[in-house]
Amino acid sequence: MLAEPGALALPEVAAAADPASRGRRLPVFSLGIIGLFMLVAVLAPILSPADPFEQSLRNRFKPPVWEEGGSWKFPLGTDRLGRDMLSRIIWGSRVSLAAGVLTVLLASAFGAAVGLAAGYYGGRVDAALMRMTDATMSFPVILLALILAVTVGPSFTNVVVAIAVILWARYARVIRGQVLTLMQLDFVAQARIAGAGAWRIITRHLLPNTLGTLLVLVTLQIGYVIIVEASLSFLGAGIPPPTPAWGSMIAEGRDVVTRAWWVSLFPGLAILLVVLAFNLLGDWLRDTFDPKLRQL
Amino acid sequence: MLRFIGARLLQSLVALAIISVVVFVLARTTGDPLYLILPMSATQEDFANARQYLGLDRPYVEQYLSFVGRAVIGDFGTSLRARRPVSELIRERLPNSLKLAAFAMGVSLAMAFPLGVMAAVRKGTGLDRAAQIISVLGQSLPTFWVAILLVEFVAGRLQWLPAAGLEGFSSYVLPGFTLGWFVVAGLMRLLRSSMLEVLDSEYVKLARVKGVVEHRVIWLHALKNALIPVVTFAGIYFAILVTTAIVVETVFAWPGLGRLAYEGISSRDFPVIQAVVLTTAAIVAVVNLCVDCLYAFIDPRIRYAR
Amino acid sequence: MSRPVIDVRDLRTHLVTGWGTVKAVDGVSFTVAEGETLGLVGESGSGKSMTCLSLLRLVPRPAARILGGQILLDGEDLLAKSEAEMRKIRGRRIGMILQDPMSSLNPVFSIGMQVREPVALYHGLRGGALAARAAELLAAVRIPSPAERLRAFPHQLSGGMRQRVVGAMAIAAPPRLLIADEPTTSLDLTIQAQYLGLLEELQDRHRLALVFVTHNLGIVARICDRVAVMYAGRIVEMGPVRRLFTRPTHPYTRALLESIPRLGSRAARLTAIEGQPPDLARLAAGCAFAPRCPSVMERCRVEAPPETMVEAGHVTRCWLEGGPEVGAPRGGTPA
Amino acid sequence: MKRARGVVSPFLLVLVLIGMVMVGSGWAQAKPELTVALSSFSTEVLDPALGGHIVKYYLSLMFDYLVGTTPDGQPSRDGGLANRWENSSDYKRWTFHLRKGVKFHTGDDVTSEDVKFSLQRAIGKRSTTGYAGPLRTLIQDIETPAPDRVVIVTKEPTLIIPTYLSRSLSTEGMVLPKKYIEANGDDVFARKPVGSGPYKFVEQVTGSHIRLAAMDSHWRIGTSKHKSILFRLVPEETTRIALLRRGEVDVADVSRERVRELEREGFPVHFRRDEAILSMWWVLGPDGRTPPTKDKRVREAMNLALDRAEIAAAIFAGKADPAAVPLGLSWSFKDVGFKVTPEMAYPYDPARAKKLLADAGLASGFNLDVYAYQLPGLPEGKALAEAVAGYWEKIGIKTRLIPVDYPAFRKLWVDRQIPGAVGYYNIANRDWIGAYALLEKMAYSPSKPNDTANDPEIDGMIAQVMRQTDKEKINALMRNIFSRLRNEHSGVPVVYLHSPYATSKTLGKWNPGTVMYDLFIDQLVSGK
Repeated sequence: MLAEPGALALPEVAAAADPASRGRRLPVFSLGIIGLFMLVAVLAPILSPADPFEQSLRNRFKPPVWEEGGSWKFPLGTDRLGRDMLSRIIWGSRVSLAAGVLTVLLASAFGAAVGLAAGYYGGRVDAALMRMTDATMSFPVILLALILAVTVGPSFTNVVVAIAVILWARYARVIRGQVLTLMQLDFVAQARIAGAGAWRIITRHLLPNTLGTLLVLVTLQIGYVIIVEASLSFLGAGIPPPTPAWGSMIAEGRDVVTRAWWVSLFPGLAILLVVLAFNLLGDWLRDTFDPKLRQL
Repeated sequence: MLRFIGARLLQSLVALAIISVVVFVLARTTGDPLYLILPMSATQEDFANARQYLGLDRPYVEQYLSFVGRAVIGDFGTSLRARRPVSELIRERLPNSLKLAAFAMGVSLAMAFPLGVMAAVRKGTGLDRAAQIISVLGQSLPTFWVAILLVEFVAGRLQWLPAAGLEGFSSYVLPGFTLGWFVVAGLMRLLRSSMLEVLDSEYVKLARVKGVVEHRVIWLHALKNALIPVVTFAGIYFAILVTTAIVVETVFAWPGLGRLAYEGISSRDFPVIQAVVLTTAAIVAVVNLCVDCLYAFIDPRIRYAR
Repeated sequence: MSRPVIDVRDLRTHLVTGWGTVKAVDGVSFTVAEGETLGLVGESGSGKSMTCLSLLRLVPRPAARILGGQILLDGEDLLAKSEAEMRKIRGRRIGMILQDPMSSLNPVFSIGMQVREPVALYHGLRGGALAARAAELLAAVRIPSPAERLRAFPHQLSGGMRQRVVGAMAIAAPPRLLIADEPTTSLDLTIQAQYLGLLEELQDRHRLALVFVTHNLGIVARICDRVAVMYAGRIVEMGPVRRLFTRPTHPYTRALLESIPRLGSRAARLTAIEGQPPDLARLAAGCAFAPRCPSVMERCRVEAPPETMVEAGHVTRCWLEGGPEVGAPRGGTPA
Repeated sequence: MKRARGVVSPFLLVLVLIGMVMVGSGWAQAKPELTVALSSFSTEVLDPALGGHIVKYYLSLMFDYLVGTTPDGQPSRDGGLANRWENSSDYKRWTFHLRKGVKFHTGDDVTSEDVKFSLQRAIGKRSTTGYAGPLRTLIQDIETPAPDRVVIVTKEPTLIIPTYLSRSLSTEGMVLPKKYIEANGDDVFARKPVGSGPYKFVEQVTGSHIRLAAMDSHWRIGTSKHKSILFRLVPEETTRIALLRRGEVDVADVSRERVRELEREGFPVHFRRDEAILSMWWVLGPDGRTPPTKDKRVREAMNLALDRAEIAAAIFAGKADPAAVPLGLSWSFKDVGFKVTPEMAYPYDPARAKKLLADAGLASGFNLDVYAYQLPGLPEGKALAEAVAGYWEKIGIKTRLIPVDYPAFRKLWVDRQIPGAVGYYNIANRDWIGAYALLEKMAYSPSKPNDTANDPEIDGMIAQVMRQTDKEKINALMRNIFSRLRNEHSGVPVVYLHSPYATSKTLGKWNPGTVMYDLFIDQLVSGK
């Protein structure tokens, strides 16, 4: 459930490119799925056959259309409150993708900033920032989300903040590692000689070089965030009802896993596909961008 | 080497100090525990008595200092809900968490190593494809879903294994597997890629040139080098296992630290929340330290570089 | 001459890659007698290393496969052997020294462990005797205070020292044939000279047949008895060093020799060979050197030249027969 | 020439080992221990004085009450230590005659001194039991004229003393060992409790289980059928059901959702019928009701908008019956002779609801916050909130669902920070004195924080009941209070909940009873 944490700065193992995975062809499969889900998220109002919030208790737990008792009105069946599963999955894509992307952007922005600062200034700044990073990394994300859910009440922003607060530490460590290696290279010294200030060096020289790594990390983590959101919903601290979000939909269906299997199966498949797609894309990006990053 | 351990210990203590402040504040934001302990009919006077009795009326700074002062010597105060010393609760629950995490780690290592190495050795074959599928599946399924499916079918319907409880070895299997499942995915992928690189190296070629038998080349010459990145991540994964077992503990009714934290939060039990977070942070710090030592042990370049 | 230690006949090893099938070794034949040193020369990608690996049947799985020909070691054809039998030959009867000393030794194991491993494997020694034998081997390659060095780790030794350790392991059996794949390329000159001296000493002591792969003609002139020039997976010219350096017949050999700067002759600019090394995946018909050959003829582009005997022990693969009439090459030993 | 055949590594052996274990081990469950799996232990305390009322189901096995109760809530002479009790003519002196020969687990005799000590401790400052407050104000003195006789003197005439000290309400009536507690102190008692009940404490691992061992014989149940009882905490329902199927558990609380599935598999399911009323209410502002729910028509409209039959069938799988009276604890209706007439039942009439809203000038609806949370015994909490909000949306009320957990809602409710918002609770059903005590908290303005009615007329009636000793007059007052609550639509009663408990197929007959928070496990294990 908690997948790929970022790498630490590791001694260089000779990076003989692995020809098979460097294949030139784009990861058609993953880009296709991600594109499809982006499309579904954007066109949700048009694609969704019914209003995801509209309840009709009479139609609760209707099976999917191909099962006996199913109907085309609810192609993928209905949930406990008789809401159409297909519409909720379509609208859910908007929520889950937004949660994934937002969290990861927030985390990578803050993490990269800390990483760049720590790597560039080094010394006490680096030590202080790194201790903060260590502290955050050992703080359990689930507990933080629970505490936030209990104090301020579960909400979309809470979930994003809670996960981002823990995730940034991983970015900080990876980016710092990269910056340390970049610092040894001559072009940073060159820039200093040319009189560039810290801000210019960081933004013009260091940041562009870490963008590749950031992009890899970002894609790998989006899937992971969606998974963590699902676990939070299970504990009652995820994105709150009635908002359709895949994670909470699975959690809602957990008690009727035998009777109404479709309530948690379809959102689960949706999560599986998206996370699979992002992980494969992340792998491909990593292999093309920077094989040494293989450790991610 | 000792200087290196000393520095790391100091760093961990600083991190723990930061966490103690953060968790002290966060715990108090969860609300007022008395609403749960005092019955509906409690008057303001009852609230005042209880607050004074439990020491919650003292200023925050004083509460923090007494919390940290006693925490250092292992006394985390008394649980507001269970009215028992928190250290006693931790002593009851921590071994269960560690045992489960260790078992899960064992299971995942036992699965990740052979699969990871063979996927690298037999790159591009069916085994490699299967290993990659397992690896991505591992990271795409929410843990609680895997847990519930296992309980419902393996324990409930097939009745192969106990669904919950802590009796013998067999009650470790399902929770351990659920918890370890995503670690298998992560470690296998990592081991495969690092093995691929090591197998391309000159010293592996030289070993073969020397006529060393193939499985010794793979499981000794190559593997020990491929271990380096894996050991680092094993540390991180173990820390994750301990700190996020809540979901597995909930489904498998496993009385671990995660469950204690969950109960602590829902009943606004500050001392318990503080104690659990500090304990898990300490475990993470210790595990990372062991990993670094193991790391130095495996890679002599590190051992003499410090 | 008694039977050669190694007799390679029409060896063909092809490589299946993403960009088509590469004829890395396309019909190579040569022999090396006991105590004799054959130089294998050619630009990178000419098939030198792949030829050596083929001798040990250690071509990279699953891309490369040895398609045909024979490799006779003391009369036994290695291509017919099973993998288990082949493993008994590697190291015991054919030793090899790789190019980059920095990565030839396993960084996480001590020198002792890595040296003791082949000795235990070949001679079945244990404990004290094993340690003693390992120390003797290091001494044989003139490594000071060998006992202490055994406890050290690779990253604590200099490049030269490490290459000596690899050399010690290579002669642990000692083997019948020793293959040295550009062992001195990454060493600086003084260490290089010492290492070559050491190799010659080992060769004499153990009557080794030696295949020395290099692109440095200077080294060839110094230690090789015969030399084979490889281009695009084939031997285009082979013969005694003295003869090839004075009367090269193949245009490629002559071009290689002319591209070496001579002391004392500042006149001519160095003639570089035009064009690019051939793409082994898409070799045109005819002679592979044709596109870059200064004296190319119509026939060269159409038909691949056979191997012709210029003189006893000196063969070439070129339609110009007895060598072009163009001005004789300037003799003299390279720097 | 293929490469070396497959490489068998040591690790594969471990995998085989795990496989083997998967096949073994479904060993039969030894019967001497009765195992009860529950979804939550709530306060999980062992000391009755510390919020023990919620965990009576295991405390009642370790301790005896001064006054016993039958499973359906009536006082009983052979369920408690007092086998006879009578009151003085002015209803201010209550004399209890204690049973002879009853011993604590430590062997000490149970005497009137213990009863006095226990009662004083239950109403002391440290106690957080359910009804310590009213008893503290009522009890003037406790006399112990003889080792087997206790007299409780009250400041005012009252009828409630026997019931307040009985098993039907909270834990004030539990008799604790004076010598043991005074010798070892409260903390030791809280960890290793001693009582005089049929089972003695063995061990507790918080968050996991509590194990009790049977005494050789006990006056309440004779020699027990089971040597020990194990209460196991199993939060996830799927796991509880799996344990039941594997025979590892004899009793398990299950959700209404899965009752049909279990009954089909032949597991006997026992119900505690009408165990609780699911009642919703509008949170009051600092000085009473706030518009728009200040207008009686709006309150009625919101009641008419709900299809209670559909909710009972859909949300509670048919294991619930529509309710008509807000805070209407039905077990007390018989005692006070209150009959729920058909007209009282709210019909499902969204059209009339819309008309009422229009009459109240709210044709375009209004904004309403509905708080959503789970509760022990109400896993369907959030689903209910969503369903009810859905119904109100249909009559034009713009609802906003605010998910919190119960403690957070209770703080907002009691501090009156969210006037007009809707909350709910599955209020445990109880007899008339218990109902009176509940109304005295949730429908009585002077009791300030928990009030939900703010109705002066009801306040007057409740005050009278307190001082009334004529049962008939009390009944009339109670009937009027219920009618008033219904006519004023001072809350939204939804359904009466039936809580199912599934048991293993081999378990004997068992009536989980209808007493608040108690499962009467002693009936199940009784040797009589």
